[in-house]
Amino acid sequence: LGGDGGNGDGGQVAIISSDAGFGDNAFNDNALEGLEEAADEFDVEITQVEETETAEFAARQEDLAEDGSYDLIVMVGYQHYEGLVEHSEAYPDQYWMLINDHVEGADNVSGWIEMNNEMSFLAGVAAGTLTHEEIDHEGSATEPDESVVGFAGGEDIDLINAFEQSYIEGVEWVDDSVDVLTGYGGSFSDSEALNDVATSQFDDGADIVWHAAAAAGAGAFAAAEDNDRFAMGVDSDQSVANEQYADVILGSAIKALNEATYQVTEAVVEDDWESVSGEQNLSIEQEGIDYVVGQEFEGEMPDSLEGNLEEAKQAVVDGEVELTCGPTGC
Amino acid sequence: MSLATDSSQRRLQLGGLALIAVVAFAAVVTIWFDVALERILTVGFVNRTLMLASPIALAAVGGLYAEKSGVFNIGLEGFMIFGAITAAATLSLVGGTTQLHVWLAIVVAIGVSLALTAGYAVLLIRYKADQIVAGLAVWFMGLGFAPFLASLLWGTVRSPGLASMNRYSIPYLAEVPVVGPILFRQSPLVLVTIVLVVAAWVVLYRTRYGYWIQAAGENPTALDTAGVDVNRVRYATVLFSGAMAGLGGAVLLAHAGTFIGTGDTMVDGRGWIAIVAYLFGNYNPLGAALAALLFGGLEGLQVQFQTVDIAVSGRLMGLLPYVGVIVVLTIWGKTRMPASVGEPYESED
Amino acid sequence: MVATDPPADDPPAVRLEGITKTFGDVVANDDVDFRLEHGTIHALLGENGSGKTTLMSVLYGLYDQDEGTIYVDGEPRTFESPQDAMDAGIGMIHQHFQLVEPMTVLQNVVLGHEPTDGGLVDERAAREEIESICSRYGFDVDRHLETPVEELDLGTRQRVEIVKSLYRGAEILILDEPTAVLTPQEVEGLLDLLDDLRAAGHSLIFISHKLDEVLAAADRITVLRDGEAIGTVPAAETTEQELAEMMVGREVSFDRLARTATPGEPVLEAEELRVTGNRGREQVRGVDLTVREHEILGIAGVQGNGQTELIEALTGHRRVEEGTVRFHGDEITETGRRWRLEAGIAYIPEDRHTEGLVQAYDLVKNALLGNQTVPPYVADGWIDWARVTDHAEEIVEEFDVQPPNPAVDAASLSGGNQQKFIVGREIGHEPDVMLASHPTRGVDVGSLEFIHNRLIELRDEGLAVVVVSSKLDELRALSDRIAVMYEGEFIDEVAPEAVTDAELGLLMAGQRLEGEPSEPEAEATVDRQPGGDGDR
Amino acid sequence: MLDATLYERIGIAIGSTGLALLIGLVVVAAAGHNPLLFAQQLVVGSFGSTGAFTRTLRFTTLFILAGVAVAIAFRAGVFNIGVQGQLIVGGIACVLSIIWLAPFVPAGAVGGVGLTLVGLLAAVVAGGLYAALPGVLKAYYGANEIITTIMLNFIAIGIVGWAVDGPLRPDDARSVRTEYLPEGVAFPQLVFSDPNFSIVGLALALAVVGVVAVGMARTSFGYDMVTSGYQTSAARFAGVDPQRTIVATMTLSGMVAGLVGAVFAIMVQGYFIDPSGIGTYGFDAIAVSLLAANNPVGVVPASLLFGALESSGSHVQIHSDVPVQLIDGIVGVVVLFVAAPELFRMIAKRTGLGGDRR
Ligand SMILES: Nc1ncnc2c1ncn2[C@@H]1O[C@H](COP(=O)(O)OP(=O)(O)OP(=O)(O)O)[C@@H](O)[C@H]1O
Ligand SMILES: Nc1ncnc2c1ncn2[C@@H]1O[C@H](COP(=O)(O)OP(=O)(O)OP(=O)(O)O)[C@@H](O)[C@H]1O
Ligand SMILES: [Mg+2]
Ligand SMILES: [Mg+2]
Repeated sequence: LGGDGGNGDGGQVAIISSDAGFGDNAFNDNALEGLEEAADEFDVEITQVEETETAEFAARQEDLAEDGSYDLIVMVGYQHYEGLVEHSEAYPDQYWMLINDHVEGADNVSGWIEMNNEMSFLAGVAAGTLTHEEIDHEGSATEPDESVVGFAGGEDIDLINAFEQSYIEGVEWVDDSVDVLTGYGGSFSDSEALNDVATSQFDDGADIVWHAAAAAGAGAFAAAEDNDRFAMGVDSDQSVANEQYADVILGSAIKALNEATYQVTEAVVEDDWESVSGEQNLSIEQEGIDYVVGQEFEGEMPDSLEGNLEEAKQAVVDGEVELTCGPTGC
Repeated sequence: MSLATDSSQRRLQLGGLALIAVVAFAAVVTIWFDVALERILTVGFVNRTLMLASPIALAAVGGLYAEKSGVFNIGLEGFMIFGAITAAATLSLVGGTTQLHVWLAIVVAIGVSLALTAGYAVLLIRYKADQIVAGLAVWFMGLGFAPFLASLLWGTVRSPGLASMNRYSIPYLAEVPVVGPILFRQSPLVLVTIVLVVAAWVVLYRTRYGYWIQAAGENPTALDTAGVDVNRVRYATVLFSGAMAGLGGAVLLAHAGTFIGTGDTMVDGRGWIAIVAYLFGNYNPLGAALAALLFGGLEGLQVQFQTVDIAVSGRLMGLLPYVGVIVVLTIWGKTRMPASVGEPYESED
Repeated sequence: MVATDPPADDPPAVRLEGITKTFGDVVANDDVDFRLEHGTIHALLGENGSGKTTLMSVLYGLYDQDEGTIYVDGEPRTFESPQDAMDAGIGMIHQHFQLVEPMTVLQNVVLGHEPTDGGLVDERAAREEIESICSRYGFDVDRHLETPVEELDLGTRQRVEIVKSLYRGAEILILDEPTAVLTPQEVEGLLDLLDDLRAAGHSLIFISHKLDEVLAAADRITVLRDGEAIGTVPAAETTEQELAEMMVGREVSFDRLARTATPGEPVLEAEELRVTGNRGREQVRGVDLTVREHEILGIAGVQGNGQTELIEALTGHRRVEEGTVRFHGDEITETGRRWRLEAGIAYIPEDRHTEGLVQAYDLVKNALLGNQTVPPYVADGWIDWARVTDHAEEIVEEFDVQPPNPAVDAASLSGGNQQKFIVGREIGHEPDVMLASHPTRGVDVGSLEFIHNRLIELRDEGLAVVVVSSKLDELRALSDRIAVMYEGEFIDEVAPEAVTDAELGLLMAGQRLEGEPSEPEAEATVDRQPGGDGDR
Repeated sequence: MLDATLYERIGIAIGSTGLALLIGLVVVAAAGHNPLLFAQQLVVGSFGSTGAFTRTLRFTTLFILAGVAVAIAFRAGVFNIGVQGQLIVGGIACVLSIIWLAPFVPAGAVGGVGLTLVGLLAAVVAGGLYAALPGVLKAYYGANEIITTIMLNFIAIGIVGWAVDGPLRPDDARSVRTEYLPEGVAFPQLVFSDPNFSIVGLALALAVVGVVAVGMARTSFGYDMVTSGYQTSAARFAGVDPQRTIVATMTLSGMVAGLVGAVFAIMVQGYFIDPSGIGTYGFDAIAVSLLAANNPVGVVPASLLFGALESSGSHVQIHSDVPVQLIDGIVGVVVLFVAAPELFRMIAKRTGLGGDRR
């Protein structure tokens, strides 16, 4: 699908999705959002290439590079790494942006490592804090006396296992007596399955469930609504994208992917590649990772949340907290 | 009157036994891992099992009607996908948010499924299309056209959040322990499923139409010489199967509230499980529903295990239902298919 | 032609006038006139393919006639479907029963005409109705109302069919070869039943190949030949010989070819053979059998008494549970079909449509069937199609297969030609033993004589031949010895000249001939029905 | 679907493809896009440049092999819907055997060729075994192979996916994958220079077509198999053991399916990934085989068509606003029409095309 954003006078940018595809309300959409902002701003034309077969990633990179008309090719997801190692060398004049990894020694690649572990850690801190608090909103409520939270993952893979572990570490950083229930729906697309996982956790006493399941995450929100509890979003402020569930989305752990894609596009347009070349980090330290309060909960959050989050971020930056898992696996 | 033949009776009992076996399995595991049984067999677990089983049971009942009458509708999975996307598209297009809109979407999904099945039925019955190949084609089409339509509507293969079906709650009754939340605080669609399953049983074994359906699948000539139009019976059952599968997909959507079209789509193999469910249920609607419950229970159980931290790899645990299907088919493989399944019927003149 | 205009005051129950029905080039009925008087039994006779079933199917609304008119009670009628015929009071019991096996007797009887009460089938009303019909004619069917049809023996199934027609209000009943699958005792019961029905005012049309039955039961007999009605005669004024000649259109000789050699060494032997049928029931219960060179052994028996299983055990298609099979003195019990095929055990299968031929293959490809490992057609796994084609041409020529073109699909051949091709191919194996199951079933006289002669030639060339047939005349014409099979056992062996058809019939029904010591076999009582179609 | 003459089959194949494409174009127009432009992009995207052409050939190669795998089974009357699972099992077996053996084999061209052959062999064996399982279950336990093979697809994806993400994933792997195949394990680039396609792969596929076609038509084993497919009872009469034939057929079909996995791993990927990210060649192959009336030779043109459709997908995405999923939908319609030859006979009769037919 071409033609979003500007008319292309400012250049052309292509983006290849991760295997979850666009429309995940998370990872891919988040990256796309920054591009679209940049497109408006700089008159750039965007070409979206959705590729859900990881086996075809390398071929798509080549198709686009071969085409030659793109000033920048953005790739969502570390599964693009293998192909890019080859193609960054084969097409030295092509600018590439890789989200989730970087390619050693390739100047034409802007590799963005998002600290998913830090993001998950913050989600854990928020959940660990709020399960003790009394929150009551449009029929949903926490049970401050019981301290149980949940984690609902999509596929049970290494990447998401790292989310889980870091989340648990965040919860325990607040209070290691909090119980963390975990489960996987087995799919990034089957929201019913994730709904079950979350519901089961709510049944078992969880106040808040945080999901890391891309599109299927909607199931966790629906479960929160049905069970009069709460959920938290991932990657971007999901209370905006999932407006109908805004009343149960306490907040979201976010990574500023949109800012990253914006920034790289800007650099390309302004001929300032050096500023984004090589390894880049989306981390707490660089303010690329954060936690935002859900739309409907602004001003309703207890002060402890803000306090704990600030403290936790500082601890991460200072190296006081050492997470077991890296950004894409343990 | 035999409510079904002996073997079917036995099958029902087996289904019941299997359910009991699941519960027993849960009990053993909980003792092994030292988890309180009530943390696993919760009211919520029962509820979720019912919710998981509903779309499967609906499609299974539809599929068994078609097969009983001699037409193997292997396209259930595809029709479920069409049902889900239609319901989602309807909700999105009317921009509805109320429960009434959800019901409307379900009705539209049934209607569209009926229309699609009508074409399919003509191909199968009038043009004697190969039933297996055509059924697979429906699946392929579902996997292609549903995400395509989603892309046209929403720019991506995933719908935005849509209205979903809420549970009804009957005051006071819902407070009754155990039974209350299961019966009186429940998705109305679960109730619809139960009603349809029972109705399907009654129609199949207690009404003349049921007799005709059975005869059409076993000995169409006998039915023809009894003065009943075999192909009309078959058209009816195939249409019914499409409508039920479409309804199953719509129910899935109505519970989920979002259409997701990546990979195998949100239907994710439920239509296939539905076929196995009615085979396991020996073409008896009650048996099929029990089997659906069994699959729902297995899946629910696996989730419960995760929640209480009895975890093997989730990805491997997720394969249990598939392995279960193979085991079931191997043990009860020689399900007695209606004798004339797959054979187009042409009356002599 | 006997048909004359009906007297205006007493129209016949049915009158067919100038019925013509063609299938493509085949003229199945050619300007046939026919009348059935009220309260009579009228038999239709004719060779295979003479158009009997077609004529009745026209009457029953299954086929549209090309030309001609049907009158019922003097009124001209057009039947679009069997429903119309039923509405006019006509019922038909087909050659192949039209019953839904897993459904109960009650459900089968009411199918299509279910009494309902509040949308549900009113079983009570149905049961009462059926019981009243049964008591009126003395049927025993109401004892089985809740039994699935598949659990009934063939005789009972047939009575279910009749009750079904009566339940639908049939005044006129058509029975297409109702006695073909019955034991002689069952036949007798049926004929009594037909008498009762006639007495109750029903009019019946009764198709059979068995002249004695026809003479015993019918008031009038119409003979069809090549689709034409040859004539109608009162049963009281004719003889078997006359009927046979009307059917065939020439004199019929029952002469046997003279044999040229006496039996030699045993070729195929079985000892204490026990074999299980498809549904797990023991169908062959300790059979001893020996066939020698220069000998034809006939096996008689009512369908379902284990003949099929016995032959399949000998050919290697079915596992032997107990006992031994020997070929030229060597034990071959454990060998499979392929081994025996190559060793020289040829087999003409019972069912030419599903077993003997691949319907979608042309005759060349069909000529390879069974020869897949046999040189020179196949060497080291490679097929020599040129040789196979030659072989096919030889068979077609030598056995006068019509059309004489090996490139046509098997499906397009008539039954008799299919059978000739199969016989030719199996003989082409140059076997030592020929096992032939119903080798002339549904075959017209010309082909029948041809096949009989070939089998006798084979015997004279030195082969050991086993023929299974339900046609007694065929067995008597071919066999040197006839073994009678009943309930999985050979209950007797007789010389074809030494018994009458009636005696053979008794044997087939499990009764021993007088003067013979009867084996103390408690379970083999007479009134027990034979085990249905054998693969229960 | 089996009872049609050769010319009729070809007519039906062309008719259903044409009609399906037409329907696709109507859908494109109905969705407010230019159908002619779309059609042009389909062509340009598959044959418009060397890159597009080799991409088309890459898909064609995989479809030919997978299509033959399906055709073998379907011809013998066994519905192997499990080619996808079998190719995954074959692929992983290929990669693992090569990686495990690599340390014991001298580096260089000879070692590479040897390892490649070992990998192909391992894939054939593994694919065959994985297909034999549903064959046995069908033959001896009566388990419907359509269902069991579909279930085994899910199981293969699940288990191999788990293994590739876990025990088989090397420590330094940044994404979910196995180790790389060693240098030298590849098909040589003789004609095109495309890292994902080699003419050797295509030649291998065509060789398999030749072997299978000849085997079916000229050997007694092929005759037994095909005869079982047409009429089991007749095959049984002729001394064929139907149960053993089912198992043999499934095994053979799975062996070819395994080869798809090996070619994919060696020619295209160079390692193995989470199988949920591998194209659905096994399913598309069903359509390919059906379009070819399950004739191994016919699989070649059918694969070219499907390869072209698949290949044009990326071009369509880049250069058109039409959602690319439409192509999958069109494939479904092709299959639907292929299933109903009667429909085309009727059309032929109505329109007076096609002359007189039986
Ligand atoms: N449906 C059909 N299509 C084509 N030809 C048919 C059909 N039915 C019957 N025939 C042909 O019509 C002729 C008469 O067949 P019919 O079945 O009436 O004979 P029949 O006298 O009942 O023989 P049988 O004694 O074998 O039952 C035969 O030549 C047969 O081949
Ligand atoms: N439904 C049909 N359509 C076309 N041709 C038919 C049909 N039924 C029978 N025929 C043709 O009629 C001829 C004889 O058919 P019929 O069924 O009477 O065979 P038959 O000689 O009685 O053998 P059998 O007893 O084995 O059925 C054959 O040429 C057959 O191809
Ligand atoms: Mg007849
Ligand atoms: Mg006949």
